[in-house]
Amino acid sequence: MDIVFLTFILVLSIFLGFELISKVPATLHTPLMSGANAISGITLAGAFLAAGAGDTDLGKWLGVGAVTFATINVVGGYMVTDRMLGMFKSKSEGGK
Amino acid sequence: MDIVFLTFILVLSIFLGFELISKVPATLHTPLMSGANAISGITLAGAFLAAGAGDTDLGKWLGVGAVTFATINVVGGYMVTDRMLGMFKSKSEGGK
Amino acid sequence: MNIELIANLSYILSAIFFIFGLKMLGSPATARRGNFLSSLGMLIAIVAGLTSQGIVDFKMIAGGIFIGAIVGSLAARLVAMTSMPEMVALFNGSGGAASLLVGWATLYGGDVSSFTAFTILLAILIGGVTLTGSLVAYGKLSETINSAAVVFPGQRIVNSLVLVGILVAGYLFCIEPSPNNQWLYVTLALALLLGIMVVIPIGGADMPVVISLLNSYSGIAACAAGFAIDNNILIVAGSLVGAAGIILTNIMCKAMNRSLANVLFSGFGAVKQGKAIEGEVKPISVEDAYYLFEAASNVCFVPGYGMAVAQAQHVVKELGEILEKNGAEVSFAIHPVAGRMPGHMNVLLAEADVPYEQLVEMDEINPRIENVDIAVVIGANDVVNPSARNDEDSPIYGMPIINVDKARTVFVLKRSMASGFSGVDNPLFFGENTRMLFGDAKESIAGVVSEFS
Amino acid sequence: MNIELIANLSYILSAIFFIFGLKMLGSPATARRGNFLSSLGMLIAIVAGLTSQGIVDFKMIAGGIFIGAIVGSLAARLVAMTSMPEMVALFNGSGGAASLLVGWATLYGGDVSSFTAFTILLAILIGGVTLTGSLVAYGKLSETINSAAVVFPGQRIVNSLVLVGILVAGYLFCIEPSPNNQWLYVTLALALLLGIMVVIPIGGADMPVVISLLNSYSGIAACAAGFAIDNNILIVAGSLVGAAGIILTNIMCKAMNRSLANVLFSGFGAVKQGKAIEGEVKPISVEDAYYLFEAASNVCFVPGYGMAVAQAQHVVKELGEILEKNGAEVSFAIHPVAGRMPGHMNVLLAEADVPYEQLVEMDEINPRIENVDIAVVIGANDVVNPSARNDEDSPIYGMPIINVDKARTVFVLKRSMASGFSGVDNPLFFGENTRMLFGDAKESIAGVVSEFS
Ligand SMILES: NC(=O)c1ccc[n+]([C@@H]2O[C@H](COP(=O)([O-])OP(=O)(O)OC[C@H]3O[C@@H](n4cnc5c(N)ncnc54)[C@H](OP(=O)(O)O)[C@@H]3O)[C@@H](O)[C@H]2O)c1
Ligand SMILES: NC(=O)c1ccc[n+]([C@@H]2O[C@H](COP(=O)([O-])OP(=O)(O)OC[C@H]3O[C@@H](n4cnc5c(N)ncnc54)[C@H](OP(=O)(O)O)[C@@H]3O)[C@@H](O)[C@H]2O)c1
Repeated sequence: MDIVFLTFILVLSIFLGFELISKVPATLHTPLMSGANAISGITLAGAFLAAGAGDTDLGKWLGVGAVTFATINVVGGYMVTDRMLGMFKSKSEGGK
Repeated sequence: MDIVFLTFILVLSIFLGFELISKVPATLHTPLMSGANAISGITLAGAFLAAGAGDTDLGKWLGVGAVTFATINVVGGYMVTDRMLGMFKSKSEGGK
Repeated sequence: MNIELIANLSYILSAIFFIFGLKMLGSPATARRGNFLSSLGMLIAIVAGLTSQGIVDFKMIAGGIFIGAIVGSLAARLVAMTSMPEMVALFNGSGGAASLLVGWATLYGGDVSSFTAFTILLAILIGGVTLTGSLVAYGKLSETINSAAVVFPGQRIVNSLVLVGILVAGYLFCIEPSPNNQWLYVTLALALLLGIMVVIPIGGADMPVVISLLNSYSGIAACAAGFAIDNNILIVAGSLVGAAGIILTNIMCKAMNRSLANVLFSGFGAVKQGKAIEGEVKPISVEDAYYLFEAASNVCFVPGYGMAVAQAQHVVKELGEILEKNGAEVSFAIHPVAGRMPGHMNVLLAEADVPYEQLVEMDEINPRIENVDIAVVIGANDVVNPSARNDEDSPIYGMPIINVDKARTVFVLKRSMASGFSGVDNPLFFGENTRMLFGDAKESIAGVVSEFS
Repeated sequence: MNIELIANLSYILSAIFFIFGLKMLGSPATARRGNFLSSLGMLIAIVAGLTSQGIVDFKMIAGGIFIGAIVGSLAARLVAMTSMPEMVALFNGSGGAASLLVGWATLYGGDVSSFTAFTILLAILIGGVTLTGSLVAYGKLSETINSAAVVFPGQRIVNSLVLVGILVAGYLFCIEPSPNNQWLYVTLALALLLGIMVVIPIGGADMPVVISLLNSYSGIAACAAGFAIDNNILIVAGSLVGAAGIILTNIMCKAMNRSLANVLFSGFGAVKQGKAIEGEVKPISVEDAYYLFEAASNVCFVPGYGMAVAQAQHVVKELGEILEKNGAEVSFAIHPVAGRMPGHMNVLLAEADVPYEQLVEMDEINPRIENVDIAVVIGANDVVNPSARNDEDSPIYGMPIINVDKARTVFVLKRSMASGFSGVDNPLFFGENTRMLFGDAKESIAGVVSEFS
């Protein structure tokens, strides 16, 4: 049964994704790119299991490596996106 | 666990619903109304269980009643929507 | 179990169909195919549902489907476009009946947990309210019962009592859920009563709000049922419907600049006298109207509920074509809540083969209304009432309207000086540039048309 | 189990945050908060993930997170806005590395079903390709390696061999999945190789396409992982990312009027000579340019990759303000694929505090380009190349461009007559109304500015 639920979730979120993303204006495509990239760091959630559950040392180290890289992706991605978006100013705020 | 999955599906489809519906133009609001109404006849899928599984006679009859009404809703709803939409013509087809 | 899996996978398929269906409703060009897709999705879901285990006897189900299909299709065939709102109300009602019965019947499916009992209760409650509520709505829309808002002293109290009663009975039922628990019937009866009580104080023209609200509730009920028998498709479809209902309700309320609460509880449209306005009314004969039409180079039709009553859409289309041949620019301005249903006028004009490119929305027409030589108000009233713009203490103040009073000339086609649904008098009729063309809209227009030929 | 439930519920929460985050990216005004929300969602998901059972030692994880956070934040802080594309490439690469390692490590988490093995393989493959592919992309964008497309005879054959190798090795691995199965390492090595092989034949300016494609793949990989360890949030987030990547890729390809296949396989931009065009080039001095600016009442800046190279955005902004003070109407026309990333120019101008109301898109400006007195092309080339409109057999024929050649006067700021990324010569430079202002864009503009003061 799980597989059914998961597929359902997959289908729904694919549709949702397309609806949402297609609304993002061209101005914001670079932030969108880096933002989406940051989200893809969600593998982190998976990495923990690997890092923690690994019985052998090698397994552990691989997991830790995964955690490290994923964190770079997440932290870096979000911060850089935030930096970019911080620069978008409308006329009103433009002054300062 | 099931409850989790179901909630997930609920959340996703609520968002999806809002994204989709808010794109429907005013011109089509009546068909949208009757169309959505027809979809709500989905309870039919549930009705079967009731009608079939009912151990007692009363249960059965209630189920059958449910099936009947739900079918009215579904069939009627879709057909009337189709009839309305069939009338929307663009300039090009307008002639015929 | 395996058939179970297949059923579930086909639920996914039907969900996809529903989604695409709604997506395609986004444009008139694809809408029809969209509706077809969505009905396919429904078919798939139904077949999948039939395969679900534990169904003992298909004969009765087949019977039910058969009868339902006949009734539904006949109704859908025979209904006149002008009485579409009533029809939708009826279908909505039968949907309510269905969910009520489903809930009830599920009780006989063996003993149930109290969470399930709760969802069952929800199904029964919403179902019941939807059923009677929709019936009352039907009555008011078809004017088989007094379409005015019925308000009587102590109404609030009665309703609150009913509500309390439902809560108590519902609770007593949930603690020991079984078909033999008498509280079930109390709840049921009260739900049916509530449906009536909440709708009678609402004016006829506000019924669309009621209907779409009830519709979104039935969506919610479906979700609840989905949780009860953990069934995905019920949840997906239910929430799609719920969303649709809520969005439509909002749109209507916005377009009337009234809060949902105001629509539901204020008894709006009950008091039918508005304060009188001085100024003289200038009637015009069909013939004189003809001369002006003859000369006009930019004509804008503003249809309202009256066009539906008069069934004037076809002659209007005809006149439109004649005027175009005559070199005039012709458009149809549609107010979001003109008529008795959102998009009501669009459907009627579509029936009369008016291409949808010719229909313009309120926000489009208002900026360029000054360039309109003749604004022809066909049985519209509230949606063109200037006091919504000017008169602070008018009950419809703040409702966005089509500013026909700013057009060079305004023809108002109606049978009398009677006020519209809101019961507010309309200064437009006394305007400098307004000419009243009294009589049934259809006849008046037909008259003008015959003048042309 | 109970903690498990909580974790799952918080996954739902984080999904909601991601969704709202993306929704708010819909407008520059709310975008920043949106990004913040989505990062909150990520935080929740991570914390929830940490609580998931079976994690034996948190120290190492903490260490990993710590290092990662430091590196990530430093990188994000220090990168110059102009080298954003490279940065994104690097982050994407580390994402790839992560999913590769996750897949690999999961093998040590006890024995796995072959469906799981398949998803693991997927994670490793996509991860590997993303890793090396992104690194090459980084190299090309930062021009640490030859940014031109590298094509050599038999490339196709080699690539196909690698692919076949991967399939075989992958299959052999799947049938008996275990960390000791040597085929794992073969697959891994080949995946890394493939990443390099597929990206080197692609020209530097096409890297954004590659990156967003790889990004959408990593989304898909996340979904796969989600199925493997049945985890909802991986699936939801994964498919959101996948959608984003695919949509961006499409947009870019459309804006270049090239098919994805063409971008990936054609070795476009490898042949750097286009056919010469006769006509004379009219250089202009900064001083003369100044006089014309002085007189202009409608100026439109058209930035391109060159502005990024020259880091000229700030002086450009300055000039813009001066001209506005001088009574001219100033706008910035942004081509969808100007620069090296979709929206690249928008970011740079935003950095220079240009309010986004002043930025107009290609489709907006083209209709009214005739009214522009001076179109200032700042280091743009392909995106303003008229042969995309006129010259059937130009490699970029059909690519929608900004029609600066139709403006009254065109200033082209670049350092030489060199062609742009596409390697196609640009007739614009020889146009009647074109003046070439040679030199580094920043210096040229600065020159004009100083003339004003
Ligand atoms: N559309 C929706 O979704 C929706 C939802 C909620 C509320 N409402 C409400 O419904 C109302 C709609 O406004 P509306 O202007 O369309 O209609 P209206 O305000 O109800 O006025 C209709 C007018 O048509 C005239 N009429 C009736 N039969 C006629 C006939 N045979 N020939 C010519 N004229 C005829 C009536 O005047 P005579 O009797 O003098 O002929 C009446 O003044 C608004 O108050 C709106 O708030 C609509
Ligand atoms: N943005 C995207 O997402 C994306 C995606 C895929 C492909 N592309 C491709 O990238 C290209 C973008 O076109 P583009 O017009 O923006 O850039 P371009 O065509 O690459 O031309 C850039 C121009 O800037 C000039 N330049 C470089 N450094 C300069 C400096 N310091 N000062 C002044 N000028 C300088 C160069 O001429 P000199 O060397 O003579 O100075 C060059 O002609 C298109 O071919 C597009 O298809 C973009």
